[in-house]
Amino acid sequence: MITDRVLAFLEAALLTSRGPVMVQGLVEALGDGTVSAAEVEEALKSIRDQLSAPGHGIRLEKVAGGWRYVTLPELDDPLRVFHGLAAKQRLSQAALEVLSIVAHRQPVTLPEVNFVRGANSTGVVRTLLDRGLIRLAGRKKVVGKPFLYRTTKEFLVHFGLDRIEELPEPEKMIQDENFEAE
Amino acid sequence: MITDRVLAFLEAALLTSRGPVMVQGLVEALGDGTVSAAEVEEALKSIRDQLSAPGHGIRLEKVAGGWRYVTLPELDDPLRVFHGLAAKQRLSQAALEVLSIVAHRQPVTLPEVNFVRGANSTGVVRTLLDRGLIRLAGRKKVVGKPFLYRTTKEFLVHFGLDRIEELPEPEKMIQDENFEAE
Amino acid sequence: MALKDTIGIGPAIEVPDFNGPLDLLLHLIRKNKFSIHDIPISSICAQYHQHLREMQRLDLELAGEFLWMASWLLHLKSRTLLPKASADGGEDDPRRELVDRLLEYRRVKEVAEYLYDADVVRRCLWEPNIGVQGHGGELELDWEDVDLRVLARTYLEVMDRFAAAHPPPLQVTPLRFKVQDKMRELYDTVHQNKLMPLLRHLDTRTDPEEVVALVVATLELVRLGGVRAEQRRVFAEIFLRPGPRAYDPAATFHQESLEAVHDH
Repeated sequence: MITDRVLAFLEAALLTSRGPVMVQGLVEALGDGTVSAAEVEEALKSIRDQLSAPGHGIRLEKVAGGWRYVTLPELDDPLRVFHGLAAKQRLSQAALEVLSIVAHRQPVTLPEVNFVRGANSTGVVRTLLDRGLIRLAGRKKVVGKPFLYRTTKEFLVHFGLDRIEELPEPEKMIQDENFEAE
Repeated sequence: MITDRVLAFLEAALLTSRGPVMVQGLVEALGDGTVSAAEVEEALKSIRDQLSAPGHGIRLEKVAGGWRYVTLPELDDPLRVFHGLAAKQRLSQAALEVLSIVAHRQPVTLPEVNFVRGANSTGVVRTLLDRGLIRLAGRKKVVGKPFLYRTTKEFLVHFGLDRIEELPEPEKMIQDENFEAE
Repeated sequence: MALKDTIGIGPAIEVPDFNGPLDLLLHLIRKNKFSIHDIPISSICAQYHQHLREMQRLDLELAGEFLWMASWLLHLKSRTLLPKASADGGEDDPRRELVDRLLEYRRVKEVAEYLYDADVVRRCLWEPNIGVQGHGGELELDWEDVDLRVLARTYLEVMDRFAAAHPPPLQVTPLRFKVQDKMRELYDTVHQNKLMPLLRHLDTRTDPEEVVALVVATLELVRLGGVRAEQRRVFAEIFLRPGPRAYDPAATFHQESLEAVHDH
């Protein structure tokens, strides 16, 4: 029987899933044996119908044998803007990697960063420059005279350091015994 | 003005976000200048109220200065079965004590935490750092330059606080000076 | 608060798992319904020590801070037993600091209890995970919460990944001196000069690898009859002279001699 509890669970399961959700998995998770696959399917259809009313930004679609929430295509533009804005308070894994390399090996060139990461970091370096976390610090006297990068004062402020020399050895930060000694 | 399009966008933006969403970002993404922060806030509250009806498995909450969708706590069991995940580990009494101290006295050093608790807290502090509930916040300008600790945004999110000031003052929680019999 | 298993023959008192000496003291004060502002030090001191003995009997791990507190309590007890040093009422109560610390710790426990209740419910909440279509959904960190430790861990992860992608090269150094070349060189020199002092020649060589190649080349040439070696006494100079047979590098070179150098 389709109860409020079943509907609530379906909504929660869809929300917390990446990719299509199989009906069989939902039936098994509900587990009490009182809900059949046909009933779950029926409940999903009723959720789908509800979401088709105006004022909803998502719909429920059946793909590849499963069900999933998708956002409306006409919301793509504002969503892209929104997630772009939100990303400004966040740091991607790539940006964090570049920042950690510049911090611990400065001064360092882009080719060196690329070599250590094994990936092109041009875009990420630009982002970090824009955010004022790294800065240009002259050129390296090697072929091509690549730019050298260092961390900024803003970097120090964020991490609560007075001088870059205060940056602890990475190993010390992770190991138990040294950490305790601090 | 709150239109269906605004409501649809809010729903889509919240569903595709991880962590609390700031009202300001939502207003900017809508971008046409027709919607104010107050209106967005109002719209969010109406979505929250709608979700409080039975048959819904998610709710909208205000936490750490933003809004986010979360599932209902009573759905934890079937969701864990569905996703095949073990229950999240409970925080130990010692961990909760350290969190209380850091939350009220931040920024605070490990020796200070140890003194208030009257017990060594090194291991606990590490665990809390690993769980992202506290973070390093520079070093104290005293002999030995010990690290300072603060609670994180994740701390607010985990404990359902909008701001750190929402954490109850212990003095208000203690009614009488002496202990009641248990 | 979880009670530790009380093993053995029924212990006199229950020994809960305390989070330090202040926790234990608060427990004793609460149990006795004492006022925290007027703690009867003698009684508390006695009970505290009794607990420590019990914990030791049960082989519970007894952290140093418990023993430190025990001695502090004894100290306080002795001070309260002394007659007041001065007559004026402004004399500090020796228990003052203990009371302050207990009050502060009690506040901590109150907040911890609030957090405990929140944790029970809140760790059952799940976040949306549907992500944005056509978006990688890369994990991003809140900049505010990126601290030195996150930075250090990221750096070590990058370096680990780098080390895994760039394993140290095998130490294969090419042979710089070929036995075959040295054989021809020696053969030619010996046949040109009719006599060649081998040890003196080896002394002029600075590279041990070349010395090895020369020695092996000599042995090989002697075996093949290309040169003859003479030594009058042990440790004396070894003279090389032309041998009975001509040396044909293409036909006579043996693979084994090369391998001998390899093994060296």
